[in-house]
Amino acid sequence: MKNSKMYLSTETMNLGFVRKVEALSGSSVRRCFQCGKCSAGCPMRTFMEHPPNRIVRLLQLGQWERVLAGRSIWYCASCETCSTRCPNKVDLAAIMDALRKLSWDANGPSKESYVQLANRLFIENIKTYGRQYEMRLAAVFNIKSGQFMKDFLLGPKLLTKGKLKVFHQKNRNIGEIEQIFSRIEEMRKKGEAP
Amino acid sequence: MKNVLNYSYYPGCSLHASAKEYDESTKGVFKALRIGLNEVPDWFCCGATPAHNVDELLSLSLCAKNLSLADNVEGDLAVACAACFSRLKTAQHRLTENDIKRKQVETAIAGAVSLEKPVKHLLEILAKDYGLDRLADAVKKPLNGLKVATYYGCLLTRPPDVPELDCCEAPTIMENVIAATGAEPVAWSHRLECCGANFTLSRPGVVLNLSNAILASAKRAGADCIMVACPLCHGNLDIRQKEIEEANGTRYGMPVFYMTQLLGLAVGVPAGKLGLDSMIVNPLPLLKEKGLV
Amino acid sequence: MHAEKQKHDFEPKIVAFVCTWCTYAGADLAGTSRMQYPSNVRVLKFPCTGRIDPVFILRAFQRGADGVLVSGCHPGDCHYMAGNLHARRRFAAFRGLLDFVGVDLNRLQFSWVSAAEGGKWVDVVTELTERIRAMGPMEEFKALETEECWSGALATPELQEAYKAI
Amino acid sequence: MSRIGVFVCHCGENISRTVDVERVAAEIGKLPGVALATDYKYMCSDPGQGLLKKAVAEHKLDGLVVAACSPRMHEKTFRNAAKAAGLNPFLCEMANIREHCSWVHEDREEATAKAIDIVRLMVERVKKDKALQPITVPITKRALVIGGGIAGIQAALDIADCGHQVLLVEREPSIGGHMAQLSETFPTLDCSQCIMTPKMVDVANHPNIKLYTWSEIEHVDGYIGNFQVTIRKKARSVDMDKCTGCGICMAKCPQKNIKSKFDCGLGTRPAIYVPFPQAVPNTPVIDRENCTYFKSGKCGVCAKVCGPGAVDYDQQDELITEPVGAIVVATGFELYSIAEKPKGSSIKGYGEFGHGTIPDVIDGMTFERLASASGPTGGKILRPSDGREPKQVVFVQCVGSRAREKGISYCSKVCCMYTAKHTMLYKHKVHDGQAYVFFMDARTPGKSYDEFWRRAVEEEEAVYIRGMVSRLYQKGDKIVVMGSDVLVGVQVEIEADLVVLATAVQPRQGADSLAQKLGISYDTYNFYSEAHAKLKPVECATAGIYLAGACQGPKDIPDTVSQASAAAAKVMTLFSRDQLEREPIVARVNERNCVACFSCKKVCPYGAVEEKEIRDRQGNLIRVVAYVNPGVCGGCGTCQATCPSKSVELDGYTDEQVMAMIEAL
Repeated sequence: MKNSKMYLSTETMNLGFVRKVEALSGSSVRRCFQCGKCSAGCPMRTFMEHPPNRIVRLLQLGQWERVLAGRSIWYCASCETCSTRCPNKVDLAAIMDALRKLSWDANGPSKESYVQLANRLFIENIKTYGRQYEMRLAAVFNIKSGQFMKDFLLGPKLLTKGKLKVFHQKNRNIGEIEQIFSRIEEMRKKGEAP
Repeated sequence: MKNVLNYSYYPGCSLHASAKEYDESTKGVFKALRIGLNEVPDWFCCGATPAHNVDELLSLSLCAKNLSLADNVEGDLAVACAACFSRLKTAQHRLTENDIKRKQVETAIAGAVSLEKPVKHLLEILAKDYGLDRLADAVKKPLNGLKVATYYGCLLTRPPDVPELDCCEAPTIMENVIAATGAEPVAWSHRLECCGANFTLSRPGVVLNLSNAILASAKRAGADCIMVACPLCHGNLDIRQKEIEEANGTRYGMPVFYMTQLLGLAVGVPAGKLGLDSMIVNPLPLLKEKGLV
Repeated sequence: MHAEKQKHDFEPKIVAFVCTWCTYAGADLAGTSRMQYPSNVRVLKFPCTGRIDPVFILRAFQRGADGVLVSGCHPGDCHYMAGNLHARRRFAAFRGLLDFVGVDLNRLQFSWVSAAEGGKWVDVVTELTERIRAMGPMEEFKALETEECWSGALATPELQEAYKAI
Repeated sequence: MSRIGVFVCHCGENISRTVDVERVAAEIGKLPGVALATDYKYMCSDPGQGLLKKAVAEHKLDGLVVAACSPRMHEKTFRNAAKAAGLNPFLCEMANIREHCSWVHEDREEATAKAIDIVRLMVERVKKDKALQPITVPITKRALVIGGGIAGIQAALDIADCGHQVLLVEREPSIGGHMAQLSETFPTLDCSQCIMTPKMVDVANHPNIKLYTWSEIEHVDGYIGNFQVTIRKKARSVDMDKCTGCGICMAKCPQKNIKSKFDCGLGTRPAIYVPFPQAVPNTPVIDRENCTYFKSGKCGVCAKVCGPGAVDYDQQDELITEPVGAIVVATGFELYSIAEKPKGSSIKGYGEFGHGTIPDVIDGMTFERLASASGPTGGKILRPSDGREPKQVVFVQCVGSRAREKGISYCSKVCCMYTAKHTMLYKHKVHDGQAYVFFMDARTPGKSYDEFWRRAVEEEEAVYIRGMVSRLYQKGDKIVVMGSDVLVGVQVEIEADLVVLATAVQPRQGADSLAQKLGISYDTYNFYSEAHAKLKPVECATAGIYLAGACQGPKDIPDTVSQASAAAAKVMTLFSRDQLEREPIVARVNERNCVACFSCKKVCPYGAVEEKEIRDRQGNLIRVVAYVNPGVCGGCGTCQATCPSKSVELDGYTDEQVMAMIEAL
């Protein structure tokens, strides 16, 4: 699909999607004039198939499938270099957040599963324990991603340095976190929140 | 002088685990400088990058919850971790500006959003509230001769309108703080580049690549060590340094200190209370060479 | 992106007293730039905000205005050098009087809009309209209207008579 | 009963698209006193005006309302039409239903209702309108030109050649402005100084031009045809009448290492100096901040070596007041600086480009000085840091321009062309060097302009990279340029020896305070505003003041010269008459009501209020009243709003007229 011809018409340009991105990110997409300064400074550019400026260009043309199908959005490191230097105040980091959310809600049509998995586990950890426990996060990530040997040598080293907590407990007030999660879910069910 | 500075404290998840030496040394330095530090009880994870990556509302709600918990503790909120600092500040900023989001968050946390409490990074507290002159006066063992590459990373100063810590492109606050101890900050090119951050778990290859450039730049500038103010940066530059060296066929042996570890040495916190033994790249040869331990 | 057109129960009447050099020109610029704003405002043009007599504002309220906007050049930019500064002083005193007689000061707004600030004009008008809409109609002065009978003319026989007597 | 005619214009579709003009005419026709209400496609057209004239005669109209565009657009047109129809022009008013209605509202119902209101208000006003007679004032046929760059020089020469006296005021010690600093000019690559200096000499020798260099405008009073300008002639410390321009003072001055502003800090000059050898006048100035004599009281070498004894350390600033009839403002531009800007300024510098701390990152004007044969390097391209010849030069366009995040969203217009020129000049001087240009768009409209740019790419082999630069940093003696090529979609990194930034064109510092002195308007960037973007591009909204050159917006030399000549033509049009008719919007005092409190006199910004004595036939003083001099009154009306006894009336904006409108709300 990457190089297939774009047939542009009001039907093929999903501008509703673009408006959703603009509403979620609070940043205009149309304002971008494709100077490429974002791509010039992006530390993750070499890992992406579409450079950041092209993501915005595809959005301007309403090509949401091309945007979400790629792994570019999942390789954004949220370092905000693009947003900081954009001559047009396009908050590309926020647009990336919005795109990831939309992809996430659509159950991730994107190809980048590792980053998604890590994010999912991170959030699940918050929901369960209230805080982050890196040991658990890493272990579960390795099991779920099937990379049992990943960072195998680092683990013991960190353990001896006291950097990994093997035992952890839930926050005393963990109920409050659970409620935050359930209230957000409820709002979304009622269509009161994005 | 009487102890006038008093802060509530949000350490963040990492400071209770992989960055416990940051926590330990922060407490040590604040005690030595007679600055009060009271940890917010029962704080939650701020959501860090993964939460805002896919769910802004969750991210804002977690931060708002933490801010309201912090309201119960006296004093401006001191934050050590650059990522937590960035999230909490961003939440304050967004929620002040956007009524719709604020209402959603108020529903989510079932309470009012409180945005008044100033959120301050340790650097700001030391450089502005405590003051560079006082800091210099408090130095017992000057770090003379130590060349330090001050590494800001991405989150400490960005985006430009939010952290208000320093100029986002040409900050000087870290240099000013470390120069107060007598150490010599080096001019180097990669102090604001990204280290790969949270890809350390999902895509470590990215980190090996980006962090290598940072280490190389620090080496090129003639630095003895790197100073950071963020556990993620520390994780990538210190814990993965050996891997980076192997992957790139180089050798750095560059100790990566938390800012409070170096400050602690200077203001006379006993070396044993700074968690120096927790560092993966052993700093002792360097410190011995410079006569600092 | 056009906002959905909403129908409201109450459409306030807003009167804007503006100077011809800055704010009137700024409103013209909003027009030539095809910006959109609520249609509630009626613009009265003056050479300068310095010409605007507080009586006009009172009368506008009596004649059914729910909100009044007075807008001129930024301080220092007055076409007549200092007219807007005199206006500023005058209205600072006048606000106190208006407050005293019980007019909610939120109904009266002063602003500086230059000839280059079409966008600001739109913002000021939109915000004021929304605010007044939320406040509801201005009833306080309409009652007085029936008792008031100033014709606006100065050369009335009564006045003539009075001056002769001086 | 009035007989008012109302004409509602469709303005093609501009009004009728959202306003139901027929309904407006029908509703207004029902108002008492309206004798005729009709609509027409284009009221401003010849047939439209004809319709109006015919109606005045046919319906015996005594007042007109034209509901169309803004009065700022066509009030004059319709008032002239009214006059031609035999009606006093001040009985004709415009109701603005285009800019204030049809263009800003979408809902047809709402817009029509509003249009009816707007027209109704105007009808009520016209009922109270009074016939006014124009006021005539004499014209002082002398012009003031502010700024001695190419714009000011051109305007001054044109006006002077026409036989009128011109005062040319320049802030710097010499005229010449930026054009004197340039090396060669696009698209012909002729030497800037070669075409500029003869013009400067013409100014110096012109019998009709009075030159005030090292001078600034202190204060401006009056109005079109009758301005009083106060000029501050700063102390030069050198007597211009005695100095022969021999230059020995400069040669002997012991203070030699002051950075030359003219050479963008690349070269040095003494404390007593002319900015450049071809300066006009060729009389030096003592820079008191850096002069040893002024700092310590010792030295005095220049005075000792000066044969004619022209050096005068005791000279003081002088204030000179001159009457003029017209003013041409030609204050030009300056380049945006990437250095950190003070807090509170809406314009930010470029931290990502080092905030100006990397010595081999320079701006376009500095490159001009490097390339200029009369520059500090004698025309050799050498790096400021170590004097080496750069082999890889990176040019970056749109630095500050088109960057709303930095506070400027406009295009600076000249950078595309001068960057192309720079790549050529560089290639001509460094044959084995390579020029790279990061650009967003190449904007080269103009005669032979696009061909020029293409020549830079195709023949001079400049590598143009379509993309921007994220960051610059020093690495050893190189500057690393982190850019991207959006056409290929990859990042680009170049290790450059020299980086040239095409920084934005901004108005001069202090442009706003000069505008406040002149009473002219300026935009958010401090560029001066013309009266109409298309039809009055050189006039200010303030009558008698005209604009030339980059003070009005970024411009290249040909555009600047054209505008300067246009401004001069406007001045000459004004001077072709002996008297001027001006709008009779002036204040009048009702002497019977005046209680002589003189509150009006206190607030009048023009000093137009005088104290008038009223005497009886025997000459005994009865009382004193206020009197407004109609020649001086500017027509702001502040006196009227201030008068406690309501004894002043501003014609055209009387209480009666205003109240009529408020009553009709």
